[in-house]
Amino acid sequence: MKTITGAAMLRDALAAELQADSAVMLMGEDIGVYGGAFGVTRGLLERFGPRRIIETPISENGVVGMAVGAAIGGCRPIVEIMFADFVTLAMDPLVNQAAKLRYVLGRQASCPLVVRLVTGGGRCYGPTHSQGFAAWFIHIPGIKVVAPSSIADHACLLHAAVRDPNPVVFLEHKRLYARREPVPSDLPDIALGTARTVCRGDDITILAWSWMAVEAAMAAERLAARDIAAEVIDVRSLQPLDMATITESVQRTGRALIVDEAPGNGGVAAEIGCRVFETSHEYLEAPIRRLTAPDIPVPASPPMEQLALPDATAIEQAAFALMGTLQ
Amino acid sequence: MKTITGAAMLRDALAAELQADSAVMLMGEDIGVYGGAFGVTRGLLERFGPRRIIETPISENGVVGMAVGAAIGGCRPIVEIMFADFVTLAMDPLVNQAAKLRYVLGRQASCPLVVRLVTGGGRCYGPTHSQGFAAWFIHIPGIKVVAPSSIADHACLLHAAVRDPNPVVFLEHKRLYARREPVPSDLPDIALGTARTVCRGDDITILAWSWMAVEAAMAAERLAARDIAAEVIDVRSLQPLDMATITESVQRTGRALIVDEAPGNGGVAAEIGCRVFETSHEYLEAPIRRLTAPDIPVPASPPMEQLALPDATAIEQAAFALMGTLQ
Amino acid sequence: MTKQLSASKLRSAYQRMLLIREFELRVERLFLAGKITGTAHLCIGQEATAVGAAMALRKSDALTSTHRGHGHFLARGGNPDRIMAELYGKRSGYSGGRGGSQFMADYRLGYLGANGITGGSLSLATGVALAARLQNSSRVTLCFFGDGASNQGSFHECLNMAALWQLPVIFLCENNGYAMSMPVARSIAGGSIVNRAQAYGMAGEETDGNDLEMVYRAVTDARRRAAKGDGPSLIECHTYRYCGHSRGDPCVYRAPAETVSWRKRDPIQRMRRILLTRGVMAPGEHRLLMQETRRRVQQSVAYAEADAWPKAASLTEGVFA
Amino acid sequence: MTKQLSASKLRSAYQRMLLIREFELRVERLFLAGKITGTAHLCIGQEATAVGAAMALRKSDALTSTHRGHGHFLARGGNPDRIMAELYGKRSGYSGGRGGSQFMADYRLGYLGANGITGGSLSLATGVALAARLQNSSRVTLCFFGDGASNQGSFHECLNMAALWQLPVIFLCENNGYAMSMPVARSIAGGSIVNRAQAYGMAGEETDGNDLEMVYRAVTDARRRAAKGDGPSLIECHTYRYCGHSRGDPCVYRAPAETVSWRKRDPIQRMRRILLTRGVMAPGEHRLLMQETRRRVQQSVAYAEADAWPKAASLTEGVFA
Ligand SMILES: Cc1ncc(C[n+]2csc(CCOP(=O)(O)OP(=O)(O)O)c2C)c(N)n1
Ligand SMILES: Cc1ncc(C[n+]2csc(CCOP(=O)(O)OP(=O)(O)O)c2C)c(N)n1
Ligand SMILES: [Mg+2]
Ligand SMILES: [Mg+2]
Repeated sequence: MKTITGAAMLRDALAAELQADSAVMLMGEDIGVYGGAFGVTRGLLERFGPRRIIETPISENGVVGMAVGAAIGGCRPIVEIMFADFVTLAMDPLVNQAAKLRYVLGRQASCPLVVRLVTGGGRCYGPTHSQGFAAWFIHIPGIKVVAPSSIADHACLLHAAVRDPNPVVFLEHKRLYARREPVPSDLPDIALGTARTVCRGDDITILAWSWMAVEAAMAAERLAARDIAAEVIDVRSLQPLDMATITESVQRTGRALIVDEAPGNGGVAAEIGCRVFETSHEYLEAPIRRLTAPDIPVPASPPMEQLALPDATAIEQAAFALMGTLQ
Repeated sequence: MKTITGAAMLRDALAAELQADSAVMLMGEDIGVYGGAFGVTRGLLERFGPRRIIETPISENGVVGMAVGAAIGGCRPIVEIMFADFVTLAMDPLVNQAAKLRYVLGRQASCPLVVRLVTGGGRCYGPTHSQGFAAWFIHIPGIKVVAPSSIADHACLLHAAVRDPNPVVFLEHKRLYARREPVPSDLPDIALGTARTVCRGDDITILAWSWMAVEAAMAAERLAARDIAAEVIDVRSLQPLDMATITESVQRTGRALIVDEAPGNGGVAAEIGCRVFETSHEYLEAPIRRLTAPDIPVPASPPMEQLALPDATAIEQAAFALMGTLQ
Repeated sequence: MTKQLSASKLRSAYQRMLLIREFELRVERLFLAGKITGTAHLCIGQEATAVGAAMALRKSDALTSTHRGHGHFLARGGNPDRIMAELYGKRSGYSGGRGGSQFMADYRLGYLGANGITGGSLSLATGVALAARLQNSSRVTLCFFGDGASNQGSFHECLNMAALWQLPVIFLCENNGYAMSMPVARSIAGGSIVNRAQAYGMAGEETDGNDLEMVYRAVTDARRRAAKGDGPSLIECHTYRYCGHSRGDPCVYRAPAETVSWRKRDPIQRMRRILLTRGVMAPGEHRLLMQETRRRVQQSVAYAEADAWPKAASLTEGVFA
Repeated sequence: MTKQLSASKLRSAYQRMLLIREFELRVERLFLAGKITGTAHLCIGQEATAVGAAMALRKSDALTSTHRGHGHFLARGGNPDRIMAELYGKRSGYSGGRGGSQFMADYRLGYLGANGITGGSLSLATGVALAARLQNSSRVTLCFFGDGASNQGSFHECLNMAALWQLPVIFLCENNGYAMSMPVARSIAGGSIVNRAQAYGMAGEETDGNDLEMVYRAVTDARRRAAKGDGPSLIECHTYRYCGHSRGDPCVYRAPAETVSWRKRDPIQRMRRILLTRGVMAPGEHRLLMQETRRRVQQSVAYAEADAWPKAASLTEGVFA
């Protein structure tokens, strides 16, 4: 077991993929000598050279489109979008090209593409540097969406995403880059579409992903101290969803709290909430609760940003309320 | 009462707004002498001149960004996006600029902008000319989203949208352009955020919008013939949602069927489903049912497209099933 | 300089052009007859560009097309039966009926597909060229696009990156004077598309898109540069579509006289004259070729008519690989 | 040609430049001290461009800025107290703390705002110019953007439309040699940004961005053209940022010697020499101006420190107008 940060874990995983398959290539802004805005690609240019570590001008639409083309041409491109907010410039190649290729063109076509989006708040970067858009991508058939929370999963899910023959949107949370966790030296192969049970409990199911799963785990500890056994499920694969794991848990606990850092309206939590209800309504002992950011842009001001984003305390409170035990 | 098509109704409404306020201007591709790909703007260039009817090159991102700028500069731009699918190229100015201005910059800023998106299937235009993306926009705080189904509402909602000081995404369904309905000569002022009850009934609530509300109304007639009194609500304003009307109806009928032409995953139906459940779960006599397109791109082939999109028959069947009366 | 096309090549080019013309005319009628639904953009009048460019490419090369793609596909050797079946939405269509006119491809031919998004294939083509670079492949990629598409931001982004990285890609603009109803004079500031090559330090060439040999030569030269590692080229081919932009276009935005004057520069008639002058084709032969072509097109219609609809059960299959 | 700047104008330009420099240096320290969080991009070294351009505009004109916007805002007369408060995330900040460094504006000043999206303000500025046209207003809009931003597709789209419609807009590129770590030589094919003006038939001018008078003249000329209806201009100003791209940039991508050599072309020192040579400023006066400037900056810090946080209850207010 080594202890490693999210950024370093991703770097190792990228290096391993570059090493394993000469078709793998990286594209993005400042991913060369600068090492990426968050240091994820540091050292990769030196190691793999400028043909495979392709530093691009600031041309998100063209770059993602080229990555789709490179995937059609037989490569396995991995694109870094410095802040997920900028993927707004590259929706066309993802939605109208990458996502459709297989369904329309059939077996001749595949699009093994990973788009890494730096998501989330908590760094006071303000309204145009803190978004995620996971909800947009799950709505587009043909795109997979993953969002790791554990440091080990930064590698496991990246491996799975790179080897997947489909376009995968890979959501990395800024707050996880610097987080350190012990990680076993040989990581399991995991399939996209499986959730991870963070801790077990029979009283309530807390569904979360990305940084919110970290907050949920903290909340579960505090809840345990108050005699509430929360089961935390790190959903981690938002498309496809592991409904089997989610359903089993919710039907056992009878209570579901879904936590999402994004604004609630039209968010991923709504989809999960509906599905849980559809599969398990007879088992529910309390209404499903969504805990999300309010429907506002993420403010830059430190106390306001903190107020806007769900955290362990808010999760703990929401879980408490769901248990019928008002504080 | 005159009988008029959706396209002509929109044209009249646009003309009225251009007439009423010299700050109103139109931007879009082929909206001049061609009259727009669907004929909506026919005759407006001749009437209002090229300064206000601005035909643009094929530059969706720049055009929508310029419209945001023009709104900042004191105009009330209305942009036509020939097919909603192309708004993928213009997400940045909508999401990172227009949607944020008011919240961040406060009262000094407002962005009275209408973006008209031609949405939906049913015309065999294939995977990149049949989408809608309503779900994306409701997820972005600061954007309003409307989707008329009645011909009268094509005018009423357009008037409300143009006069609204916020960015409004206005979803027009291709199938409604040629539809004719009688329309009263003086149209009511309606506020964005109000639903429209299409027909009353106490057995089941069918929630739909845009073309699906037309299909739902047909289904309701057939259901009536089978002694089921369906209440059809044309949601029409997807953001803000008129939860008062929806809740009153669902709590009265105890059953809710939500119909959306878009793929179900992460769709608007999920948000409405969750909200209905959150507000009314104790009143529900059956689970909420979402009836949507499957999670696939819209195929071009006529029989396949028809199979993919919900219609009156599918709605009727789903409502029947929800009533516990299996066919 | 590129050498002259051989007699047999000229002949087969002519046949391809005839095939495209007849195919498109037939599609037009099938639309009017309600046999084909949805949309289709015909390339009647632009056959020389498609065929001239396609002939200059090697088998291992790739090309991307536009919404106006039937001609490009046929020029590259696409099977008329399967193209027609796709327009019908039938099972044996290139996309099994899922894509329609604007979304079909044959990767084995290196034909990477039409594109419903104006300008959408600019970045795809550039990316394919990037992949070729990474793979040390000698593949050159040609990207067809229209004058209208040149106004998309990705035109700038891709030309810039292609030039920076000296990618083996050929940007071939079919300037047919209009983007739907928008004339070039009102949509292209400065009036010229090829001029934009300069801004990127890229080779630029302007040519008569209705002259097959000139197109062939321009693309052959560009191909040679690309293959040698001398980077991308922008070629502007001046041409014209006689037909409307798509079904139901009343063409109110252009004077009938304009179309008439372009008819005088018809690429097919021009080729016929060349073939006759050079003795590549005997005077009576044209009629035979024409009959053969019409038979081929008729066969594709029969094929499409007889073909089955896609299986209902397949509707949700194959979204993911 | 534009006439020389008056003594008083030169003097106030110098003061503005000093204010920007001292403000930015202070922000840098406040970041290191943890007083300011989030991000900020400083314009140390680029003061002449901001001030020279702003001085050439009229009160009724508008300007849009970039992620590196403090200098532009101060040059246009933004209140240092409220800018600093915004960086602190405090209630009296220009955006009430909601926007931070990259998202603040003062519409009454015609300062339409910084922009967190590289290139994001290109289309906004062009749209403001379009509005001015519609309103028969004489307002000219100036759009600051960086060399990196010129690679965004919207650069192409907006220059094209601005040129087509002869809009009253000035595209002013602050070419500081880098976009974050990306040098111009590796990001701009053809090497020149101003060259791209030609492609659109647009007036283009290149100038020393560290020479206030040259910037002033170039923008004044462009402003005159725009106001007269002679259309947009592209101005490329060569300049340099001494500081890193943003907080925590180790500047590994450039040689220290490069920074040193640019220090010799420091815009502020250059102005000081001019003021002294022309007798606009007495030899000892600089010290006084500097003290005054530092006091002003210190006051802004005190203001921001003393300011309250935004009200918690206001969190969800004002999403819609
Ligand atoms: C992004 C996008 N915008 C608009 C359209 C609608 N559209 C289809 S073809 C076309 C005109 C294209 O003009 P050009 O590139 O010159 O090609 P041509 O039709 O002349 O062959 C337009 C506006 C589209 N398909 N995609
Ligand atoms: C769309 C987008 N892509 C990337 C970024 C991240 N980013 C911020 S500033 C910057 C460099 C901009 O370079 P340039 O335009 O030259 O301006 P400079 O920083 O040199 O002033 C980058 C890549 C961004 N903010 N927006
Ligand atoms: Mg054209
Ligand atoms: Mg720069």
